[in-house]
Amino acid sequence: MLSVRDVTVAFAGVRALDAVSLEARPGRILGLIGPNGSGKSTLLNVVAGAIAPDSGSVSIEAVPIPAGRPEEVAARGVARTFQIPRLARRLTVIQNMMVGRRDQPGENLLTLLFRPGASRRSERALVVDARAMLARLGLIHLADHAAGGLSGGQQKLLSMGMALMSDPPVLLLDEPAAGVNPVLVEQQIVFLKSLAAEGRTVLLIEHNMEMIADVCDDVVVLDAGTVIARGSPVDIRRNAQVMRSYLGETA
Amino acid sequence: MLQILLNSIVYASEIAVIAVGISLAYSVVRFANFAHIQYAVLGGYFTYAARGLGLGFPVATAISAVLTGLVAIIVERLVFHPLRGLRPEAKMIASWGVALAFRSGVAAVFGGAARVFDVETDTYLLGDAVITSLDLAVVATTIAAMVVLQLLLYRTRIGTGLRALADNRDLAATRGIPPDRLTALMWFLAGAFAALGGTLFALETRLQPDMDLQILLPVFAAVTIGGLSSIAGAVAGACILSLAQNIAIGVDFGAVLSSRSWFLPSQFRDTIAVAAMVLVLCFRPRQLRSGGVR
Amino acid sequence: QSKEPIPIGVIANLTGMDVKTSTDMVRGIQIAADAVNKDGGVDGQPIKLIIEDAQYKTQEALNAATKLYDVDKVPAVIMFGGSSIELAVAPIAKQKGKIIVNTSSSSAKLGDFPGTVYSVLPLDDIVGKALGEWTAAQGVKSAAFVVPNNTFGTGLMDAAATAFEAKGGKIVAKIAYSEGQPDYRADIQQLVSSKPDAIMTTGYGDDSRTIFKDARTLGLKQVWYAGYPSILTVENEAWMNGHLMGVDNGGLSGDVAKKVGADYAAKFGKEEPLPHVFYGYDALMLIARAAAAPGGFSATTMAKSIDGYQGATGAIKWDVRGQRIDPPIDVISYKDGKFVTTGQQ
Amino acid sequence: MSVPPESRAAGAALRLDAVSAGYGPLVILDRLSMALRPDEILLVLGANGSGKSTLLKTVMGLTTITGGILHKDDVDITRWATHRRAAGGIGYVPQNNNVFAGLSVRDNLGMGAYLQPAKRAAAQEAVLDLFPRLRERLGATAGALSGGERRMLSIALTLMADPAVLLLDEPSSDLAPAMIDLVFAAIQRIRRERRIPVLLVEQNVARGLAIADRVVVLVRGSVAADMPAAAVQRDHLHALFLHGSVGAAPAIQAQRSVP
Amino acid sequence: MLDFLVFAVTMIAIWSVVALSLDLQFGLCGLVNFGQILPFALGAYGPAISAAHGGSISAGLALGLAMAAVGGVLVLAPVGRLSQDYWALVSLGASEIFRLLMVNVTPIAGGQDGTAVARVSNPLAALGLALGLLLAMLLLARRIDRSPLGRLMRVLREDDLLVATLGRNPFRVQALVTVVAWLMAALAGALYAHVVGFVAPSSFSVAETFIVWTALILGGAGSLLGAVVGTAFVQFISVSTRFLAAWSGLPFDLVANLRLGIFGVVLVLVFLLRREGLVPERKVRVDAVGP
Ligand SMILES: Nc1ncnc2c1ncn2[C@@H]1O[C@H](COP(=O)(O)OP(=O)(O)OP(=O)(O)O)[C@@H](O)[C@H]1O
Ligand SMILES: Nc1ncnc2c1ncn2[C@@H]1O[C@H](COP(=O)(O)OP(=O)(O)OP(=O)(O)O)[C@@H](O)[C@H]1O
Ligand SMILES: [Mg+2]
Ligand SMILES: [Mg+2]
Repeated sequence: MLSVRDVTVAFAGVRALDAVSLEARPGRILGLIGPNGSGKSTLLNVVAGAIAPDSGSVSIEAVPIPAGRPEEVAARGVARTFQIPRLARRLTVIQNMMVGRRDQPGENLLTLLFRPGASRRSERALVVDARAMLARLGLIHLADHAAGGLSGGQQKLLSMGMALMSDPPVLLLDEPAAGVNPVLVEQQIVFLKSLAAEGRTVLLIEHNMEMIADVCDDVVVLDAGTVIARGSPVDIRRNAQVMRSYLGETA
Repeated sequence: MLQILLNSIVYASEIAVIAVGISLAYSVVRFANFAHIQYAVLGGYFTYAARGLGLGFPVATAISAVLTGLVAIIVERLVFHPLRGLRPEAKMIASWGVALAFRSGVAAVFGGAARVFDVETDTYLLGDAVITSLDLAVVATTIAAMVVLQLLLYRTRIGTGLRALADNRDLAATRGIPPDRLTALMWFLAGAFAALGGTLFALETRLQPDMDLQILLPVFAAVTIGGLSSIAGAVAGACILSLAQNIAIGVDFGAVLSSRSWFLPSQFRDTIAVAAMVLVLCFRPRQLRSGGVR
Repeated sequence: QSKEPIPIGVIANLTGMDVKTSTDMVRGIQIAADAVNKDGGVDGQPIKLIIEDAQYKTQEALNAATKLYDVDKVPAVIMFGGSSIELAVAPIAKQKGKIIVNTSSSSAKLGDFPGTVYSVLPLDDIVGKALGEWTAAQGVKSAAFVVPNNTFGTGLMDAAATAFEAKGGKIVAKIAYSEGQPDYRADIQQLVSSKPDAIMTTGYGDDSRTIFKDARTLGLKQVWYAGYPSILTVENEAWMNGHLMGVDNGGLSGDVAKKVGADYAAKFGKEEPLPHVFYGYDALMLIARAAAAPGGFSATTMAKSIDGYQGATGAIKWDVRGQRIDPPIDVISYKDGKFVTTGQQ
Repeated sequence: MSVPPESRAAGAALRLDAVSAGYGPLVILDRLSMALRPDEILLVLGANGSGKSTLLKTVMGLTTITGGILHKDDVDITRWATHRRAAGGIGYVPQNNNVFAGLSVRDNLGMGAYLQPAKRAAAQEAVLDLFPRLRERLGATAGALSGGERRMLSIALTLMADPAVLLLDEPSSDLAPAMIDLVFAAIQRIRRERRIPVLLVEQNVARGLAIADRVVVLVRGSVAADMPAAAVQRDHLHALFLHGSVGAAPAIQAQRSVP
Repeated sequence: MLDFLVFAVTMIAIWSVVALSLDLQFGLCGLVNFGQILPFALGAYGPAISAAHGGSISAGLALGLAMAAVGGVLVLAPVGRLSQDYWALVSLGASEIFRLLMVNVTPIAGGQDGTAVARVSNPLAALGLALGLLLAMLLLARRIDRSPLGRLMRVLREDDLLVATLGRNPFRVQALVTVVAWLMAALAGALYAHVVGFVAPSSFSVAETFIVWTALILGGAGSLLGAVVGTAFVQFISVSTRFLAAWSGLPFDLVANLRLGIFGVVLVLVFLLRREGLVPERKVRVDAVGP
C-alpha cells in the first residue's frame, strides 16, 4: 500500500500542496483530478522522490521512501511518467524501451569485462520484451526511429512503455491520455485495467473525465493544494463543489 | 588597503567590459565564444592603428569598435551561422579555431612583440594610495558602457527580442522576432564591446597578439562566477575575482599573524582566480534544471 | 659555392611566449650565417638554416627536433627555450650523437649532457654573484628582488641574494612574477610595502617594461640594480634616468658586438637589438668554426671551437660540462636614454 | 489523393497546393492540398503521428518545404521566414515547448506583444481576464508553471499579438474541463468578433467537433477526408484512426526520402 | 625520416588514448570536461614525482594512476550541483590549479623546469608500447560503447533526471565512467612521460586540452574511431605545416604565424564541410524543433 501523509510543499511562497494525505491500494486505480495548478503533478513528484516535501511523508508498505532521491524510489518498484514526456531524444525508440529495465547485468563494468556472455543473454531476452511492449502500444513500426522525432502523442505512449519495462508494482501516470488519439485511449483504458488486475497500484492523473469514470476505483480531488473530495467516480460526479470548481458545469 | 581596493576596481574594469560581451553572446547563442577575447585584442590593435593615423583616442576607439563589430558579424555569417544546430562544444572549438586564425593574422601584420600606447598620465594621491588619471578614465568609461548596455537590454524592444531569442529561438520567430537580424546585431554589440574592452585593457597594460591567452582565464572566470548569461553577473564576477586576486596577493598575511611580513607569492595569482571560480561555482545555489521536474 | 649546403637547425619560440627575444636570437643567427656564407661558407659549403617553432611547448619542441635530426639531417641545433624544452630535447640529441647549442637557458641541469649541450649563455650564478657583491659595494643595506619566475630569474636571484647577504645586506622581499602577464600591479604592491632601500631585478623585454610602468605609476622611487640591465626594456626615459644600473656580460660592449649591431641595423631596420642577437650570433659562429676544423663537425671539434674565439659576447670559456664560465663582466648604467659602460668587475 | 474543389477556391485565408514538407530529408506531408476559408473553424483530426503538428509547423515555416506552394490571402509565402509569417498575422500555439521557459510570465506576455508594443497594456489585461490564474502567477518563471498553466500562457501569448489567422495545436490538452470550456468559448468569440479563421488540431474530438465548421482528416500526411463538421459520424472517425495508427499501414513507412 | 615517422605515430597513439578517454566522458556520457589534460598530467607526474624523490618506475606508475582515480572523483564531486557549462569550467580550473602548483611549488617535481624520468630510448619499443596501449584501450572503450552500460550513458548524456527516474543513480554512472576515463588518460600520461623522458608543466596547459577536444570533435564525438582519426588529423596538420617554411621561402617569423593560422582555418573549414566530424557517430537524426 502506498500512503501519503500530510504532505506540504511550497515553492517560493506558493503553497502547491497543503497537508495532503491519501492512500492507494494494490489492484486498484486511484484517480487524481483537480483544476490546473492545484498540485497534482507536484504530488506525483513527491511520491516519485523527485521533490522532497517540506513536511509530511510518503511510505510504501509502511516503509518511508527516501525523499528527494528518485533513483532509490524507483528501485523500490515505483515507475512514473511525466506530464511533458522525457525521453532520450537521440536514441531510438527500442533503445529507450530497453533502458527502461533496471538491474541489467551489462550495466555492471565487471560483468561486462569478465562475463560478457551474461550481458549478451540478458540483452537478447530484453529485446524480445521491449518489442512485445512496443507492439502493444502501437509503436512497433517506429522501433528504430529516433525518439525525439516522435509526435506528441507517440512520445506519451513511449514514456508509458518505458515505465512499464521494469514490471513495477507501483505506477504513477501524469496525464497519459492527453494528446493521444481516442482509439488509443480506449486501448489504454483496457490496458490500465489489466495492469491493476495484475495487482499493481496505479495512481492516475487525468483531465479526461470519461477515462477517470471508466477506469478509476477511487478518485481524489485536489484544489489549491488541498483535498476537497474523495470517493468513487460516481460520488465525485455528484459533488457540487467539484462540479463548480473543476468540471465547470452548473449542477 | 585602500590601494588594494583601487587596484581591484581598475582591474575589474579592465576585464568587465570584455566579460559582458561573452555573456551577451552566450545568452543568445548558447556557447562561450573563445574568439571573443581575440576580438578584444583585435580591437586594441585597431585602436592602435587608428592612433597611428593621428586620430584622437575617442575617435580611434569608436572606429575600432565599429570595425570589430563588423568583424564579429562577418565571422557569424561565415562560421557560426552555418554551424547553427551543432552542439555548443563543437561551436566552442570552432571559435577557438577562429581565435587562432585571428591571432596569427594579428601577429603577421603587427609582429609578435608587444606594443604600448603612449599616454601621458597624472598621478593622484588618496592618503597613501595612488591612482592615475588613466585609471579614472578607464573606470569611468567602463561604468558608462555598462549603463548603456543595461538600458539597451532592459529598456528597448531589441533587448526584449534578444532575451526571447536567447530562451527559445523557434518560438521567438513565431512571435515575429527576426532571429537572424537580431543575432547579427547582438554580434555587432559583442564585437564593439570587445574592442572597447580590449582598448581599455591595452591602455592600462600592453598589446600583444597572444594576450588573449593571458586574459582568457580571468575573463572566463569572471563570466562564469557571474552565471554565464547575465550582464550584471559578469560585472559582479569581475569585481569578485579582482578583489580575491588583489587581496590574496596584496595583503601582508605575515603582519596579521606575527611581526614578520609574509605575502602570498604573486605567481599564485592565476591560481587564486581559478580557485575563486571553482569555489563560487561549487557553492552557488543550484540552477533550475531545464523544464523543472514536470 | 656549388657544394652541398650544411644544414643547421634552429628551435625557438616564434609564437606564444618569448617571441621578441626568440626572434632576435634567430636574427643574430641569420646575421652570422650571412657573414659565413659571404666569406665562401665553410670550405665552400654554404650554411643553410632551418628554423622551427617550439611555441614554448615540450611536445612541439620534440616534433621540431625529430624533424631536424631525422628529415633535415642537421648535425647541430641552436635552441632558444625554457630549460624544460631544452632538457626534453637533450636526451634525444645525445642518443643520436647530435649537438645542441643553448643560447638562453641557464639551468644547471643542462650540464648533465656534456658533449651534447654547449651553452653560450653564462650560468646565472656567475652574474648573480657579481650583482650581489657589486650592489652591496654600492652601500645598499636592504633590497627587494623582483624577477621572472623561471630558472634564469630565480637562479640569478638566489645567487645574488647569497652574495648580498654574505656582504651584510638584508633581503626584504623576493618576488618571482609569472611571465607574460598584462600587468604587475599586485607584485609591485608587495614590493612597495616591503620598503627596500633598492631593488634588484632581471627579466626580459616586455615584462620588464610593464614592471617599470607599474612601478612608476605606483610611485616607486628606489634605484634598480639589475643583472643583465641591457636585456631590460626601459619604459620611461626621464623616470629611469640614473635609476637603473647593474652588471652585464662584458663582451657586449666589444668591437664584434658593434659590428653585429651595425649589420642588424642594416638588415632589420632601426629597432634596437636585444642582447640575444649576440648570443645567437656567437652560437652559429662557433658551429661554423667547428665545421671548418680538420675532421669536420663533431663533439670534439665543437668543444675546441672556442679556442681563440673573440665573439659578440666576448671570449667564451666552457667547463667540462659545456657550460660557460668566467665571462667578462661590465658595470653598466642607464643615462640619457642609453646604457653606458662605466667599468669592469 | 483527390482534392475537393472548394479547397482551390480563391480568397482562402490559407491555401496549401500540393505541399510536401518534413524534417531534413524526412518527408512527412505528402503533396497535401487544403484551404482554410475566411472566418471558419477548421478542425484537423488524425491519428498520432499522422502529420497534424507538422502541418501547422509548415504553415509557420518551421519545417523544410520540399514542394508545393503555400498561400496566405493569395500571397505566396512558401519561402517566407517564420518571423515574417508571424508579422503577416499568423498566430500559432505549438503543441509542446510553447513558452519562454526561462522568462517570467510577465516577460512572456511582453514577447506576445512584440509586434505591437503600443497595445501591450490593453492586450495583457484582456488575456489576464480570460486566464485569471495567470494573473496570480505573473512573477513566476514560466518553466515552473503547471502543465495547464503553461498551455494557458501560450494561448495568451498568441492572442495578445492580435493575429489574423489562428493555428492551435491541441489547445485543450493539459487543461481541466472547466478551462477547456472557457478557452473554446473564447475561440468562438474571437472568431465571431474579429472574423478570423482558426485551424484547430485536437485529439479531444468531441470538444473539437462542438465548435468546428468543417473537418479535415489526415492520414499519413495527406488529406483523407474533408467534410462539414455536422456530417461527421463516430464510426467513420473510428475507422480512420484505426487505419492511421494502430492498423497495418504505419505512418512512418509511407514516408519517402528526397532523392 | 623513419625515426621521425615513428615518433609522430607514437605521439598520435598516445594522444589518441587521451582523446578516447574524453570520448568516453563527453561523447558517450555528455560530461563536458575542459580539464581532460589533468588526468594525463597526473599520470605523467606520477613517474616524475617518483623520479624526483628517488622512487621506482612502478611506484611512479601506481602513484599516477592513484592520483588520477582520486582526482577524477574529487573533480566530479560538484557536478551534481552544477549545470554542465559550469562544470566544464570547474574541470578547466582544476587542471590549471594543478599545473600552476607544479610550476610554483618546485620541491614536488622540479617546478617550471620539470624533472627527467627514465626514458624508453628505443623508438620502436616506444611505438610498440603506445600502439599496444591504444589497442587495449580501444577494445575496452568498444566493449563499453556497445553494451547496456554504453546505452545508459547515452541516456545520461541527454537527461540525468530521466536516468534517476528509471532507477539508476546518475552520479554513480558518471563516477564510473570518470574513473575509467581518467585511468585511461593517466596511463597515456605515464607512457608519455617515459617516452619523452621529461615532465614539465608546459606540456599540460589549457591549450593542450583544447587540442584534444579539437581532435575529438573533428574526428566525431561519440565515435571511437573518430577519436583516433581526429588525433591523427590534428597531428598531421601540425607536423605537415612545418614543411611550409622550406617550401614557401617566406621569412621564418611569418611562417610560424601562418602555421597557427592555417591550423585555425583548417579546423574551421573541416567543421563547415563535415559538421558531424570525419567519422560521425552512428546515430539517428533528430531535428531541433520539437513536435
Ligand atoms: N518549481 C516550481 N517553482 C514554482 N512554482 C511551482 C513549481 N512547480 C510547480 N509550481 C506551482 O505549483 C502549482 C501546482 O503545480 P502542479 O504542476 O502540481 O499543478 P497540476 O495540478 O499538475 O496542474 P495541471 O493540471 O495544470 O498540470 C502551480 O501553480 C505551479 O505554478
Ligand atoms: N522533429 C522531428 N524530426 C523527425 N521526425 C519528426 C519530427 N517531428 C515529427 N516527426 C515525425 O513526423 C510524423 C508526424 O508528426 P506530427 O508531430 O506532425 O504528428 P501529429 O499528427 O501532430 O501527432 P500527435 O497527435 O501525436 O501530436 C511522425 O511520424 C513523427 O515521427
Ligand atoms: Mg500537472
Ligand atoms: Mg501533434
